[in-house]
Amino acid sequence: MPRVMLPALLRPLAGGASSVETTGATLRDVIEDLERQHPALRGRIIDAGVIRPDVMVAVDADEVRDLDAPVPSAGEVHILPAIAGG
Amino acid sequence: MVIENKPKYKVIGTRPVRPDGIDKVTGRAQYGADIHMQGALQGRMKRSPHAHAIIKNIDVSKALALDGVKAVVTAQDLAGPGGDVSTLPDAAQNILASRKVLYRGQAVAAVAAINDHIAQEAVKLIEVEYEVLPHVLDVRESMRPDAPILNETMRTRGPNPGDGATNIVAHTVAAFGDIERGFAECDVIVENEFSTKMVHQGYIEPQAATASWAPDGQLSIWTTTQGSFPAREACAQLLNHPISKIKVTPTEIGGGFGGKISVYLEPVAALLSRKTGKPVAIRMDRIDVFEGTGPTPGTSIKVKLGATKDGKFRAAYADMAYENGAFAGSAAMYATMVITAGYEIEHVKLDGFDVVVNKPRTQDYRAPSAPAAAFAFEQLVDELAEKLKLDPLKLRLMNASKEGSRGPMGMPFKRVGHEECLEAALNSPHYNPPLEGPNRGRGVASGFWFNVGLRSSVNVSVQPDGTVNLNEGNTDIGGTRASLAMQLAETIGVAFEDIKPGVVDTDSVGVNDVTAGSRVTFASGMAVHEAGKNLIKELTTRLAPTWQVPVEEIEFEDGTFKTKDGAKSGTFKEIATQVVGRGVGLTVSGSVNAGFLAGGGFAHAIVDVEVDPETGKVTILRYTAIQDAGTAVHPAYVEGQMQGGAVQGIGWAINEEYYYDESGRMANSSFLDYRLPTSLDVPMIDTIIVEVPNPLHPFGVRGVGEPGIVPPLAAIANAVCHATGVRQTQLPMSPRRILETTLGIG
Amino acid sequence: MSGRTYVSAKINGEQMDFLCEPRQSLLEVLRDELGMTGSKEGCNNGNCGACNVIMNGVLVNACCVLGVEAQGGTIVTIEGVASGEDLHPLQRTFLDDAALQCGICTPGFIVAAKALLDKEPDADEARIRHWLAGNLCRCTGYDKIVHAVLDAADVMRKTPAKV
Amino acid sequence: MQAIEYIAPASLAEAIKVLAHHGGAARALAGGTDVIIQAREGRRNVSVMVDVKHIAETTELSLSPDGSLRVGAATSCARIYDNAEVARLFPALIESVSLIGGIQIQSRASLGGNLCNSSPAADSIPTLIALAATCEIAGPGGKRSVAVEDFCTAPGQNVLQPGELLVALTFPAPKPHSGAAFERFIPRNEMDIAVVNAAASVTLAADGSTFESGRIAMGAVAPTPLFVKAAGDALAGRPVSAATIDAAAAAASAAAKPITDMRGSAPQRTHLAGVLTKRVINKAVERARGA
Repeated sequence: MPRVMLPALLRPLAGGASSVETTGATLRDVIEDLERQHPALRGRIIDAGVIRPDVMVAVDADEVRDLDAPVPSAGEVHILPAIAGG
Repeated sequence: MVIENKPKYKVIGTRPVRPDGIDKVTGRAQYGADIHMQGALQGRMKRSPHAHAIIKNIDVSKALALDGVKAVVTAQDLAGPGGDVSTLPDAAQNILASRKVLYRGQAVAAVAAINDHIAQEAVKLIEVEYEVLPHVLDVRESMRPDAPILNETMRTRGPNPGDGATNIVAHTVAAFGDIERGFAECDVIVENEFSTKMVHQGYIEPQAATASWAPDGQLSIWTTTQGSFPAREACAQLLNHPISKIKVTPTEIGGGFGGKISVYLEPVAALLSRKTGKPVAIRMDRIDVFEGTGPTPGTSIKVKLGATKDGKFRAAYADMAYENGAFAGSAAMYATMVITAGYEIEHVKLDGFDVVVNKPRTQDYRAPSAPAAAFAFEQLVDELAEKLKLDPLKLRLMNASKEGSRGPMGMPFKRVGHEECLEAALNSPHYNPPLEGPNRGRGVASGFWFNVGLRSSVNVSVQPDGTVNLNEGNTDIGGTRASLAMQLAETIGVAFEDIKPGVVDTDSVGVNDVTAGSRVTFASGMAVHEAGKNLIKELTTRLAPTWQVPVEEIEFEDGTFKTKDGAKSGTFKEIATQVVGRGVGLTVSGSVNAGFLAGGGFAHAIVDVEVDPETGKVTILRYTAIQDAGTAVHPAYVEGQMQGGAVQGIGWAINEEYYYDESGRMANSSFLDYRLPTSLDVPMIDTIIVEVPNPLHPFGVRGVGEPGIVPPLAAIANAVCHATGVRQTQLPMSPRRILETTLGIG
Repeated sequence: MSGRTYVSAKINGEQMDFLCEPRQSLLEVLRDELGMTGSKEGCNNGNCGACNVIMNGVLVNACCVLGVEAQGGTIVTIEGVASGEDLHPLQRTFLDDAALQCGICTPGFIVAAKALLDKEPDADEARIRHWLAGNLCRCTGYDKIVHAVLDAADVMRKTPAKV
Repeated sequence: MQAIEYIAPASLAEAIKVLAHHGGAARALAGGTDVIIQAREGRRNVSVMVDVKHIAETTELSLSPDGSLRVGAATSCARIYDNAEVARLFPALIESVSLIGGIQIQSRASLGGNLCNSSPAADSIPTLIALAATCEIAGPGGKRSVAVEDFCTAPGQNVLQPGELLVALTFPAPKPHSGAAFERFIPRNEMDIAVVNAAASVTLAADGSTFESGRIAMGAVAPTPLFVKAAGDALAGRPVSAATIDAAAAAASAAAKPITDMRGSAPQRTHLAGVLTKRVINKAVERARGA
């Protein structure tokens, strides 16, 4: 059961939860399940079929942009705001 | 100092002279203001004298009537007939205000004239009628419900948006574990409130842009930017002009440090060029730079840190308010992502408040948000070390983040070098002999910055003599032409001198994100590596018929093509000459999206100071910078980044600040009174490069540009505290401030 | 009364004649009238040294000199520091010692350091730091610049300048 | 910058004529390190610049056999500190002129310019006052002399009338058993405007045990550089001791009427006035004993 860790900004859209248990073997499945559980999150992570440019997603320690990337059943999916630098 | 056995590289790790060097030591290199086009007009911006005011009317008639003036533009021109700047409303207002000015120095109009002197006279003749409003400069004051509101439509992003207008842009919360339980488990708790002032990147070259709008709508822009592609995109949106009709050529750039990402002059020069039919150049002067570009936020940070008596950090809390300047930003959000990154702490809660104030719109500055956060947090670590009677480096080492530690964003770190930096510091020649003498103190501090990846694209073409041209799209500020050419040379097994790198315009290479976030040597390095591999593959394919062997029979190793049986072989240069020579040209490319997270980098500082007890002046006696560079591609240029970051940090710690008068005017907008460190103010900066290869990069590279500025503010504050016995909670630690805190004078 | 004035000066060894307005600084004249953009504008008020030139044998900020004051004088700019293909030892050591990053301050530093070493070939670190305090660099932290000047002094002492 | 006219007279008489003709719109141009910048930044209204560097009287630097010194108003700081004999006899003056801006500024900036710019924080003026220097002024009505302490009248203002030109500064020969010193406090180590500066000149009894007289001056603590007579009086006739010097420093602090601005706070400046006064007196005593 992959667990999705949500940033503070998105928690109100998931009923205040900081993490959500999901089902799915790929990132796409996991996020679709997340959106099924919390429809308010639709469009906030994936938009037009891809990860939004202002969002970064990591599966455990690895950042992932490919929605077909596998997610281990004990994995953690981190949804984070994008960063840049000087 | 090499921590792990790294592969034996031939080019990486050497110190060749940068390809752009000769032009820079002879005065040939062309920077933003050096673009002189035939018949070009000179532009100047008209700026607000008020910190907060409604624009009632702008009368440009007298300016237009002045001999030699060719055009005047205002925000109306930016929107254009039927135009739409709604995609970047804040950027549009920041470039040319239409309704309200939100800070002194905000541009409201621009002129183009036959020379700069006339343009300046014309600016004075533009009459702007203002209704002056009360202003707010302090971040905590601006958060109060009775503060003057900058933007009536603003509501706080975050858990508690509230109903009314506010200056709080966003409230970011990061929470892990159970903060109350965490503090309850602590034997020692330290807490304090810290504040830092707005500071400027202080690049020596003022912004300059030249635009030429051709009758067919082709717009060419030459500008001193950290990102030609983002600049092109911003111009397209602000001018409502197709991106395909805009070409941005990045000039040499005289420093940026994050301050030359946003556009200021480019769209305005373009409008003036369209209006006049001539090229228009606009150059900022130093006051324009201080008042009208993007410094980095002042902050107010309350921190609390608790540990068990054996020194294990258990809980940390921070309430961090960061100025965004006049428009919404995300500096405090960054701060929540870095403030506790250096340590394993189970229970953490962080509140970040991004807040607008009547100051210039802030921008990134080298590891944005991290130095101020470290200034606060690393002083508490120092205080804990004192209370627990532990060595401050060993206390840090005991708690340091490592591979698998959860960072403040919740996800685990990959291989990082924090522990290795701390060990290097502990074993350094600087740290071991104790500091002698009265009024002296030694301080240490750690710092972290992410480094980012993002998108890079390069083109590589083989010349008839077997040498290779490398065209990249990232502005080279600190020597990236060299560091990329070295990575390509390593990949294809040729000498550094056989690669000719160049930075090209936006029409000539695929998309590249900004030169920022310490990303170019990292991410463009990955693109270069990919292009190199593509080049080998293509050469192999072309070589096979020449050698009359199947492609699979050809191997490339150590810079040499050879058949598996060893019968035929040739170096890259020999084969490239043979295959391309007089034959068909060969160009390949490499393009990557290296993502946001590029591995992260840790830096550390050891600093010795002496404080004059009568005048409060802090002298830096000795400074050692320690940093994990992953793999140091060009060690001398890595040292240069560490030394430059250290001295910027010294300036920030001791003297630099935006000093505002009561009217909301920056009173010290010159290099006379905004005190960058001079050569006489700093010692030699010793460096220790730690190399813990980054698993995300083919050569183990980490971004090295940013982390070096994170520790010095706190390290110096810790040193001053040890010299004087007084903890410094406010920056800058100017002589005035030191006298106030040590002798109570003030 | 803003007519243009005729000025004749020896710049980098060549007699040059030009017209300029009295209000134009020497820096503006060099950059805008003569196309010599090696001297840079960082502050335009004498506080950064990016526009340093040697005028009548002494180091000056070209932004603090009127172009008309050059009349009859001699000026050396960064463009005149190398002789043909031979770089000045300072130019060589700035490259070899990685003493530049963005490079905008480099012409000013090289001209200033040349003025020092011409006058005081044995300048030590303290003297170099003092002499260069009027030149701001934001990239390097000065460490490698000071090393480059020390190294150039060493080279110059060992190999007397060609006539 | 507004359009200007540039005139480079070759004689003092011609310069006076030109200045008188243009009145308040004209300004003498020596090193230009203040006036060019002020005109460019619109801080001074100047439409005629009269270059006074081609005049014999304004560019001389001459030391009389008796040790008195005459410095033409347009003589650059670098020419002053490069003169070994002047440096030996007037170390406080050298301390001042070595601190005005960086090397690039010192090669142009002049003593006369620093005085005529009349900044309350000017780095040469306290030294000129402590050394009892006199201004030689020429104008359409002839020549006159003014003591330096009477020259500045307000920030940026002085006693020069339209048409008048500061020609030279003259310094009496240092007395036996005398010494002088100047010190400035700035946040950096160069390139700053003084937070406070101070100069002291002392004459000791032959055995070095008592002060015969002293002159103390300070900058950046009042609208004009300040001659603190009371501080000098606190030295005269007293033994050379920490107590005497502390009393003089206290008198200097008491005389300071500073403001708070971006360069320093009023309490900081009052405190520094005492600290610097003490330091310069001690240094001056050391020099007097060596003289």
